Amino acid sequence: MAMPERNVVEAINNALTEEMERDPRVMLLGLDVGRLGGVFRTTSGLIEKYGASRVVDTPLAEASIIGASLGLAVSGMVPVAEIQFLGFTAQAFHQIGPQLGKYRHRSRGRYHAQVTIRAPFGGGIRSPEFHSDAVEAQFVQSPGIKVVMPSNPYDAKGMLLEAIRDPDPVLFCEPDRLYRLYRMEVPDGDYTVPFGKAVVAREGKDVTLVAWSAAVELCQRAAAKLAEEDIEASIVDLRTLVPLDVETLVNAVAATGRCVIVHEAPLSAGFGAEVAATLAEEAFYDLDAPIARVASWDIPFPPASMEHWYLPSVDRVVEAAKRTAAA
Amino acid sequence: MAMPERNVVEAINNALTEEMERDPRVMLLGLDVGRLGGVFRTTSGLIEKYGASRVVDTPLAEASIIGASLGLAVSGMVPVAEIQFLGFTAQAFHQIGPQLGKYRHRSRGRYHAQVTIRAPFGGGIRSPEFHSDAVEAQFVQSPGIKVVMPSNPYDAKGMLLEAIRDPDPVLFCEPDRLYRLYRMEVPDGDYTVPFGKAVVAREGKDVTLVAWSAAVELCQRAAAKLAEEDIEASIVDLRTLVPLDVETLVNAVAATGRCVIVHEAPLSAGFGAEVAATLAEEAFYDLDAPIARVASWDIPFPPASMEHWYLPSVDRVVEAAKRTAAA
Amino acid sequence: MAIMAETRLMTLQPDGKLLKGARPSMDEEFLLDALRWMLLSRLYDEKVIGLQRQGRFGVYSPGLGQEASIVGSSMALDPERDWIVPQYRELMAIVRHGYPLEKITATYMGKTTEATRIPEGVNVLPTQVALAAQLPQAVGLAWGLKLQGKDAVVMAYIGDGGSSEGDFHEALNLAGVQKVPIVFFMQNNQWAISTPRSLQSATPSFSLRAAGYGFPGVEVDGNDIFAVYQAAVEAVRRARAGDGPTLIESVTYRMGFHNTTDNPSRYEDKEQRADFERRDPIDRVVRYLRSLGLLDEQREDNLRAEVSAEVDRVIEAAAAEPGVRPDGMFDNVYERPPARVLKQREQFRGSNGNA
Amino acid sequence: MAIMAETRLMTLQPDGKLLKGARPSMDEEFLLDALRWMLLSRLYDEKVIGLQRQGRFGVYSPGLGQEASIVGSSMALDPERDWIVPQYRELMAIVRHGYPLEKITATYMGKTTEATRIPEGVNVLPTQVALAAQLPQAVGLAWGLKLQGKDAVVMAYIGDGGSSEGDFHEALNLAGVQKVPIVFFMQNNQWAISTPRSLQSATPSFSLRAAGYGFPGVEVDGNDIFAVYQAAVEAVRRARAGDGPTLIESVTYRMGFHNTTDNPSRYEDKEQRADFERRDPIDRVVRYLRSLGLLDEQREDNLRAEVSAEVDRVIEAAAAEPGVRPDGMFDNVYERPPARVLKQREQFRGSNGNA
Ligand SMILES: Cc1ncc(C[n+]2csc(CCOP(=O)(O)OP(=O)(O)O)c2C)c(N)n1
Ligand SMILES: Cc1ncc(C[n+]2csc(CCOP(=O)(O)OP(=O)(O)O)c2C)c(N)n1
Ligand SMILES: [Mg+2]
Ligand SMILES: [Mg+2]
Repeated sequence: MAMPERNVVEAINNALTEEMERDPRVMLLGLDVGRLGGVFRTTSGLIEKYGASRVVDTPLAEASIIGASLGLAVSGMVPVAEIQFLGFTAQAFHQIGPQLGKYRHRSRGRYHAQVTIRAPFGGGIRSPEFHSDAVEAQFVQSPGIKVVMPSNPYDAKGMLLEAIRDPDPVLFCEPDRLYRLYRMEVPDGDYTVPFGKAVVAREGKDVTLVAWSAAVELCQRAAAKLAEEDIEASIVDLRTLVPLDVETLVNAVAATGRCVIVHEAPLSAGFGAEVAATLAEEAFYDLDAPIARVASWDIPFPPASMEHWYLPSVDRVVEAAKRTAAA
Repeated sequence: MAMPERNVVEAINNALTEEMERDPRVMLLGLDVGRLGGVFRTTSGLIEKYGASRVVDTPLAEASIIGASLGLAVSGMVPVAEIQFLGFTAQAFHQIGPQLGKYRHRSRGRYHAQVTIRAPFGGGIRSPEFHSDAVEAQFVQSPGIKVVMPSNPYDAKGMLLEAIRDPDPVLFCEPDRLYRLYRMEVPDGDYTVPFGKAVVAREGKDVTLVAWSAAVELCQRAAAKLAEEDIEASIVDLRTLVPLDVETLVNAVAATGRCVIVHEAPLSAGFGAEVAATLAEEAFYDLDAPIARVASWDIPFPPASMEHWYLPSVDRVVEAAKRTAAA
Repeated sequence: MAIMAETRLMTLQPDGKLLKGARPSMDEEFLLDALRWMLLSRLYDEKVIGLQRQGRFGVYSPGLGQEASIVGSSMALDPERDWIVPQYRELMAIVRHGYPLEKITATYMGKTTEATRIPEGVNVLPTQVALAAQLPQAVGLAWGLKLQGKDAVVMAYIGDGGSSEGDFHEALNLAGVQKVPIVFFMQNNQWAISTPRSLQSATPSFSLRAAGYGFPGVEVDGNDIFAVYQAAVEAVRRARAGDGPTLIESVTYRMGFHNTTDNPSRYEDKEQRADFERRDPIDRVVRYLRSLGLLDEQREDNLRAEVSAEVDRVIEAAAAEPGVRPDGMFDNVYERPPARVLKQREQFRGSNGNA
Repeated sequence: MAIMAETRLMTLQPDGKLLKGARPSMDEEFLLDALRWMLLSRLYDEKVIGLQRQGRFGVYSPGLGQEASIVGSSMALDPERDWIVPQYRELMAIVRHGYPLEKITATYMGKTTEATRIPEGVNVLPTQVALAAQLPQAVGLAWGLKLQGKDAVVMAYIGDGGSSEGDFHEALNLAGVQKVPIVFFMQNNQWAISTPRSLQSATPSFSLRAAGYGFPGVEVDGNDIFAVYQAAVEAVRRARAGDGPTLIESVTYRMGFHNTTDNPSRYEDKEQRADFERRDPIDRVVRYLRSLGLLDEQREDNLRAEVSAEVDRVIEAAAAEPGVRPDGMFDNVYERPPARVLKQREQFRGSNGNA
C-alpha cells in the first residue's frame, strides 16, 4: 500500500487529530480554530470530532491565549495554542518569553509549562501587514522557549508531535507559503522528529547554504540553479533554532569552507547572525571565505505588491553563493 | 571654572531639564516619573518645574504609555516615555517595533513618531526578576527603531538630547549599574553625541574588546587586568546598535585581528551575534583568531543572590581575551 | 452607587417608521447626504469585491450592512478640526473625512507610492491591522490636541473582536484619567472573523465597560442612522466641551464576509443573518424617505446610477495612478536612515536596475 | 438594563462596633484565628524590614495595613482543593494556604534552592513580579480545573496598579466567557508605588468593571475582616457552584512603603494616611473582641509574644537553610535542556570549581 501523501496543512491536521485522539489532555485554543477550522484550515474538522471544550475559539486577545495556556498546563492539560500569525505574538510577548519560558525556573521546578504555540508566518502569499513578519529570532533571546521551524510536511507532523509532548514550552512556526505548495509522504500514525538535529537536505561540495523553514525550499531552488553552473551547494536545514545543532552545522560548513545563510527575517540581529557568530567561533579555522547572509532588508515588510523585492530571492541566493564559492 | 561633574542619573536629569526648558513640546510620561521623580530619581524635580501636564504619572500600563506617546507625537508633542525597567518593554512590545517603528512607513511618510523611550536595565544591582533583563537585541529585529546604549555620563546626556531631537523613534537604554557609580565632566548646556559613531574607548594592539552600555565599564576593568599580564586590549564602545558603526568596528578589529565581544544579554541571538556576523563577513580576511563572545548564560536571569555568577565577569573577559590573543 | 447602561438607542424602526415619540436627529437634506454616503459604501464594496475576484484588488474587508454605523458616526465630526483613527472597516468614514477614495483605491490596487498617502491637512490616521493598537494611539492624539489647546475631537473605531485586546482596556483607562476629547466608537457587528459575539465576551453590553473607566457608555441600534448620529453628536459635544470620553457600542451586523479570503457559510447562523437582513440600514432610510414622499423609485434609481458612476470613475482614476517604485519600499522608514539601510538600498538598486 | 454596583460592604466599624443590623461573618474562634494571622503578618513585616536594613533580606513589600484584606480573603479558601495565584503583597494568604513561611523567608534571604520551592501538594503559584501577568494564568488554571471536573476554586490577587494592565482585561473577559471558577481579589491599597488611586483610573469603583465582563463585582471595606471574609465566601460559593467569576475590590491602604527601596514621604498624603490609620484593621478587631470580653490586655500581650516568638523561630530556621549552589541557576530551565546550555553549565562549573 502506498504511503499517504500530505501537504503541510494536512500533516499538521493529521498530527493534531492523532494526538488529540491519543491524549485526552491535549486541547487547542486560539482565534477561529473551531468552527472555521483556522484561517488556513489547519484545525479543520477537529471541533466536530472533539467538541468545543477541547477546541476553543477564544476571545481576540493573544496575551490571554498564552497566559491561559500556561495556567491550563499547570492544571494538568496539554494546551496547543494558536497565534493566528506569528507577528501577533508581539501582543503576547510578555506572556511568552518572560512567563512561559521562565515558569519552570520561576517555580524552581515545581511547575512546568508544557505548552505548544503554533503560528504561521512568512512572506510570499500577499498577506496584509504584520502577517508575514519573521520574528523567530526574538524568541531565541528568551531562554526557556524552544523555537521550532519545520520546512516540509514530514517534519511538520513529526516535530509537532514532538513539540506537544515536550515538557518544555515550544514555539512552532509554520511556513505559510509552503502550506499547500506540494505533498510528500507523511505516514499515518505515530512518529516524532527530535529537536536539535539539523539535517543536510542536499549534499554539495562547493558551498554550504544554511536555512530553516520556507527558506530551505528557496535554497533548493537556488541550488538547482547553481548546479546548472556547476556549483554544487549543500543545504543544512537547521529545523530547530533552540536547540541549535552546532555539530551538524559546523561539520557541514567545514566540509565546504564556505557558507551562505538564508532567512526571511530582516538581516540585522536575525537568527542568521547567531549562525554566523557560532561559525566564526567554532568553525573559524575551516572557513575559506567570508560568511554571507541573504535576508530581507532592514526595513518593515512592505505591501503585498512589493514583497518579492523584499524577501530573499533565488537570484540573491545564487549571487551570494557564487560570490562566496569564488572568494 | 571647573566643568561640572555628573553621574549618569545627574546627566540624564540635566539633559531632560535643559530640553524641557528649550522645547515646550517635550513632555515626560511613565510610571512614577512625577512626584517620586522616577524609581532611580532620573526625573527628580521636573514635575515641580514643569507641572503635572508635562511630567505625567501614568496608569500602570506600558503598552498605553508607548501607544499614547505615538499619538502625542502625531499631535505635535515630543514625548519622552519611561518604561520603568527595560524588561517591561515586553508588555508594550506590540506598540514598539510593529507600531512606533513602522508608523512613518505605514503612513507613507505622512506621520512620524518622534518618541524617545527611556528604560533602565542591566544586572549587578540585585534587582527583582525581570528588572535586569538585557533585551536590547529584540528591538534590533524591529526596523524603524534606533537602539541607543550610552556607557557613561557624558554620552548619556549627549545621546539623550540627540534621541529626543531625532525625528525617528529611539529606544534609549540606561545602564542602571552605572547610574551612580562615578562622576565625570558633563558640561552644562547644549551638546549632542551623534548616533552611528562608535568610539575606541581604549587603544591596544593585542585584542579588541567590543561592548556597549555597562559592559564597556566591565571591559575597562578587564583591560586593566590584562595589561598587568602585558596584553594590551583595545575597547570599542558601539554606543548605538542601530545605527551600527560598521566602519569603526571593522577597523578596530582588523587592527588587532582578534575580537572578544562582551554583553549582558544571554549569548544566543544577543546583539553580539550580529557583531560577530558582521565581522565574519566584512573583516574576514583580517581575522587571526576565532571571534569569542562573553555573555550571560542562556538561562533566565537568576535571583539576586546568584547574579554575579550569571553576568559576564572580569575573569571571564580576561580569560576569553587571553585565549583569543594566544590563538 | 448605581450605574445605568442606557437602553439601546433607537429612533427609526426597520419598517422605516419613526419609533413612537422619537424625533429624527438629521434634517432631510442631511439625511439624503447620509443616504448617498451609505449607497457609495455599498456600491463600492460590491464593485471592488468583483475586482478582487479578478485579482485586481488586494484583500478587502467590506462594510456591507454596517453603513449606518460607519456613515452616521463620521457625520458627527467636523473634518476641519476633528480626527478619525480607524480600525479598517470604516472606509467611507475616512473618505467623508477627506481621504480621497481614489487614493485609497489605488492603494488597494497595489499602488503604494507617496501619492496615495493620506494628504496633508486630512485628519485621518492610517488604517490599523493590529487590532486595538490604534486605541492608545488615538488617546495620545486626543491628549496632545488637548494639551495644545486645539478645539478637536478624536473618533476612534474598534470592533467587537478588537475590544478584547489589552490595548482596549489600557486606552480607555488612560483616556478616562486624562479626560481627553475622544469618542470610542465600537462597531459590534457580531463577528470577529468566525468568532461570534457570544464567545467574545459574556458582558450583556460592551457599553457597560465605560463605567469601569469613569465615563458614559451608550448602546445604539447600529443599523439606525438617526440613532447612531444622535449618539455620536452627543459624544462629540461632550468631548468638545471638555467632559471627556464616551464609549458608543453600535450594534450592527456584518452582512458580508470578514474579508475577501473568508467564507462565512462555514460558521454563520442563518437565522441571525436573516433577522439582520430585515434590519438593513439602507432599506430603512429608503422606506422612511419614501414614506415622507422625499424619494421615489425614479429618484432612487438616479441616485444609485450616479453613485455607481462615481465608483467607476474612482476605480478608473486609481487604475491610472502610477504603480510602485521598487526601491520605494526603502522610503519613509527613517528620516535619518542608518548607513546599513542606505547600503542595502544601493545593493537593491544595483541588482534591480532601478534607481 | 441596569447594573448595580453593590454599595461598599462593611460590617465592623473602625471603632470596633458592629454596623447597625450587621452580623459578623466569622464565629469567635475563627475570628481569633484571623487575628492571629493578621498579627503574624504585621509582626513578620516589622521584623524583616529590620533584617532588610541589615542587608540580610531581599527587597520586600510589606502587607502593613492590608492584613484584613490579605487574611480575610484567604480564609474563605479550602487549602486542600482551592488555589491561590498571588501578586506579591499577600504573603500570609499563601502561608495560610500551606506554603511554609520558613521556605519563603529562606528565599528572601537568598536561598533559592529547590528545598525552598512551593512544596508538592500546596496549591499556590509563584508570586508574580510582572504585574497582572498572573491573571490570564489564573484563568487558565481555573479553566483547566473545571475541564477536569475538579471541585476547585482559584483566588487570584491583583493590585489597583496592576489592574490597569491589558492582562487584567483579557483575563477577566476570558474568565467570563468560559465561566471559570475564579475570584479576582483586588487589593486597592490606594497606591502603585507613588501613583495614587486617582491617577490610576477615573472609575468611581474598580468593582464596576465586572459588568463589562458579565459577572458580579463587589466593593468591600478592605480593613474590615468581616466584610472581606463575607464577600470572599460568597464569591467562592458562586465559583464552586459553577456560577462563574466574581471581582472583589477590597478598599484598603498601604500603611508601609511600596517596598524596602521606597520612601513614601516624597509623595504620601498625610491626611489620607491618618484617616486610614484610624481604620487600622487589627485595632478594629481588637476593639471588637475587647468589647465582647474575649480579649484583654493580658491575652493580647500573650498572643503578640507568641506570634513574635514564631517569627523569630521562622527566621532562625530560614537562616539555617543551606545557601545557594552556584550551578543551581542552570536547574529547572528546561526539562530537556539544549546541548548548548549543558555545555555552558560545564564551562561554568569548570571556571567556578563547583560541580
Ligand atoms: C492583534 C491581532 N490579532 C489578530 C488579527 C487577525 N484578525 C484580523 S481581523 C480579525 C477580526 C476582527 O474582529 P473585529 O474587531 O470585530 O472587527 P471586524 O472585522 O468585525 O470589523 C482578526 C482576528 C489581527 N489583525 N490583529
Ligand atoms: C509590568 C510591570 N510594570 C511595572 C512594574 C514595576 N512595579 C512593581 S510594583 C509596582 C506598583 C504595583 O502597584 P499595585 O498593583 O497597586 O500593587 P501594590 O504594590 O500596591 O500592592 C510597579 C509599577 C512591574 N513590576 N511590572
Ligand atoms: Mg466584529
Ligand atoms: Mg496598590
